[in-house]
Amino acid sequence: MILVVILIVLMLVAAVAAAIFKDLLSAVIASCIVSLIAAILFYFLQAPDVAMAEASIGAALVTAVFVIALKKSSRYEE
Amino acid sequence: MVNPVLLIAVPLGLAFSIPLFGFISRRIEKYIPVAGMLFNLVLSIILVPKVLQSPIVISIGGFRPPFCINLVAGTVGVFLSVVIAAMGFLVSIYSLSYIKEGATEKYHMLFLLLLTGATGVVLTGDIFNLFVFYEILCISSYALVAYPGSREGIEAGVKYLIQGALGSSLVLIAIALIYGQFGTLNMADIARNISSIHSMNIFLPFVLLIGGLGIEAAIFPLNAWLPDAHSSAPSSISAILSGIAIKIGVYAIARMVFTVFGISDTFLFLVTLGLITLLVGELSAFKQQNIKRMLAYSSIGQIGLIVFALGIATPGGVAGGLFQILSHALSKGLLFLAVGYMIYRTGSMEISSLAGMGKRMPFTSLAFTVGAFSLVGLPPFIGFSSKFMVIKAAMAKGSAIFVVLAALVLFAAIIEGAYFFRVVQIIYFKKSDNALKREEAPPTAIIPIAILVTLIIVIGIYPNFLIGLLNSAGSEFLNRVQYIRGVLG
Amino acid sequence: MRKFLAIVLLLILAVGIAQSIGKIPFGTSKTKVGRYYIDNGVEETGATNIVTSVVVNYRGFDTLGEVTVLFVAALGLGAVLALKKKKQENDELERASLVLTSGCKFLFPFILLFGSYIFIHGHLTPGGGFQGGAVIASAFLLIYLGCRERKINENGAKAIESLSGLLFVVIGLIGLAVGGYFLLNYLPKGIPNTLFSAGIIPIIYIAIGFKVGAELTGIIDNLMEAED
Amino acid sequence: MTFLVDHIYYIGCFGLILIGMYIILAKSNLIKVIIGLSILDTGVNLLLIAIGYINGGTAPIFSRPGIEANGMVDPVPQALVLTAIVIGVAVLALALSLAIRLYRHYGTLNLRKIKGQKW
Repeated sequence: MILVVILIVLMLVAAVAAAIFKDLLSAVIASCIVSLIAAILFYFLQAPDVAMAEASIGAALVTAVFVIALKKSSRYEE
Repeated sequence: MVNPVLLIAVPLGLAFSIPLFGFISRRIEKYIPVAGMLFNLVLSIILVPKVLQSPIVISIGGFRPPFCINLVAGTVGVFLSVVIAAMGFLVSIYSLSYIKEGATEKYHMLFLLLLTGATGVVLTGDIFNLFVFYEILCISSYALVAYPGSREGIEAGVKYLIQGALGSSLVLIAIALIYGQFGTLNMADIARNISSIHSMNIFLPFVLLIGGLGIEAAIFPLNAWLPDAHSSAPSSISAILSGIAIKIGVYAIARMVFTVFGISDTFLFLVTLGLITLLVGELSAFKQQNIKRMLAYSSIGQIGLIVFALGIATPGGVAGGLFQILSHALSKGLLFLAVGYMIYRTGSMEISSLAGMGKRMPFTSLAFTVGAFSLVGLPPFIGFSSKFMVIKAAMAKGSAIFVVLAALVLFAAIIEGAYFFRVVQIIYFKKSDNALKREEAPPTAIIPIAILVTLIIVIGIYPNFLIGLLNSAGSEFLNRVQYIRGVLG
Repeated sequence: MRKFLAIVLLLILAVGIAQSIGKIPFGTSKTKVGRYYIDNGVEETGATNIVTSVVVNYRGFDTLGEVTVLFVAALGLGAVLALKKKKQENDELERASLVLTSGCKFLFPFILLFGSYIFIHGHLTPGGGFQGGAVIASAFLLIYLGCRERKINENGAKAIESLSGLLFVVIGLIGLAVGGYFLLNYLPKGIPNTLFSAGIIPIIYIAIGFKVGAELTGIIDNLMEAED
Repeated sequence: MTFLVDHIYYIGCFGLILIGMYIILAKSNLIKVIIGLSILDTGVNLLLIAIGYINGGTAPIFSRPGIEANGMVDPVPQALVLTAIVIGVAVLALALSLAIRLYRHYGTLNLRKIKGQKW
């Protein structure tokens, strides 16, 4: 239970960080952390299928797509 | 046995197979949407007499309804799918020669999938399935708005996408809350159990659903994306977006209000909202100098009128709303299709640049005039019959407030008349500096435009053969008990 | 001003949500449809993973729609980015180091194998077409990052996408022809917990796996090739 | 305090939903807004799964014979979330492609600086 509380707090911190960072690459990494922690929570909530989907799609592929898009545009928020 | 699921499955299969046809010959690709929509049109017209007797309920996968997704092909659903297929068929013919630039095979696939998504929304009986088809509709419209790749197109696409995605997230939250309280996603099952739940607990999901779906329907405070999106899309897509897509949002809201939630307190709210949307849309349209933006704002106004008619919530009012959906789809579709080639010839969207069009493109100008008069509500066109039906239903309500509201609707029609007559006057009577050479639109554009003109006039003169269908649809839409019994037995 | 308005709006929403979520207790059973699936799912569909039987069979129509959504997005992305593809300028690209290149080449078949394992066993163990397809797409992503001169065959990807989508629809239509219901599970259910069981579920999940894999790869390909 | 611990999952997903919406409404950079959409999606997915959870439940998979069916968590939200995740990815990919094109046209992703973008 303590682990879950810590994970959720971490997840919210990462989400706030994604909102604050001016460097968009850092913000993308923060949102990737949100997805990863969400995947772990899905596993705790007895949803292994969803955990796999979130880890492979939500965390890995989405982050890759974001990074490619950042490379094609600008990295810093103005 | 004609099965309504074919209305969704066959166009989907055709859309998936367009690249395969492309390997054989690149020239067949663009005829696939025409074939798909023709199939849908024929099939849904065949279904009309059957559903007039009793609604067809189809379960998918062979399980009993609450445990599987079911389609409910009632009069309303089949009527709307006829409208979708007819408009889709005509516009896909128009697209054959209109769309030349960019990745055309992708355009044709997206076009077919957009209409399939719309058909799915009107036929489904499951709330999450509705969400999925709704997403197909929305995502393909985002892509098609951005399809020309111009600055305005991309900008409008971004705006539309962000607001639409926010709206679908709201819908998904509402679905989660509904599932948490009812343990089921079937609309009939939810409707059966909704009275057992305290109304405070369904208030938030209700608001979220109306808000989320209202973004796509462009109801008043949520319509910021529409003028940009509808004016910067290719004209064929504007015709579909104005003619079909926004009405699907209105249908979804009406389905939620009438069938799933059945809250009669919200009807007056809907009427007010519709009227505000109507006035805001028409007044904004009055100020526009850009012809496509003017048409887009006028769509907002017409959506308001449809919401107003549905909010009257008598069989007559709902029938009038459905008639207005048909009438607006035909008229606004015609206007966008006609304007498409006018803009193509002049290269400008300013209303003033249309001067002299009456001599340069006589047939297209005539068609534009017919569409404009029908939209304003002049006899003998279809717009007159539908507006007349809505106002009659509002009067039949009997209370003084509805008389005032009906007067406001007439006032909006006068504004509408003012700005449309201005355009018609410029087309025919303003002198143009350019050489007046006749440059009529190509036959693939003339044919759908001519069919639309014929439909507008014929239905306008003989509305009676539709009235029976519309009245049956109107009373079916309001009858929750029959819907629940039809699905769950 | 804008931020202030946003916060006020969100506070109202938060209060509303807190009100209504209080009525949905956490951790208690409130399902009725789900209960039915757990009790009868194995018997009716032959899949031991109930989530799979819900995704592919009970709510298979949703899944058809969902595959279409991804298809639409891939198409739209292709159409938006279509105008000019980057020319062949592979020579200018900095070559990745030998270790990275050979490492990627070495890992690539194993990741593909893992991905296909996931979607072939979707009806028995956690995982399925979406997860397996995503894993396959990540294998191609690896190839893009590691061996930049390699390009996927676009026509091949398109053909796989179309054929697998078509297979899904056709399986459904056969069900309609055979038993009168779209997506009816008309193949023998077999013995639960064996690979060849659950009727049409594994076939559909394999089709979804190929389709999702091809589509996600196409999305990455289109984004990488787009002009800067 | 026990209330908070009992509802910790709900708190987590509403936190995500609200943060995501705040980013969408208040931030001006398009990529930031898309990140907000992704966080919002994650929050909604977590909400659905949390609603389907049963205390002490097991995953709805009969991986070996003789598993107790009574304690299984609800499979329906899991199926819905699988769908929702894929839809989320589809929207994100399309949004990012539009962002790339927007940047090429305007040289900026700041929505307030782009003429016509009145939000």
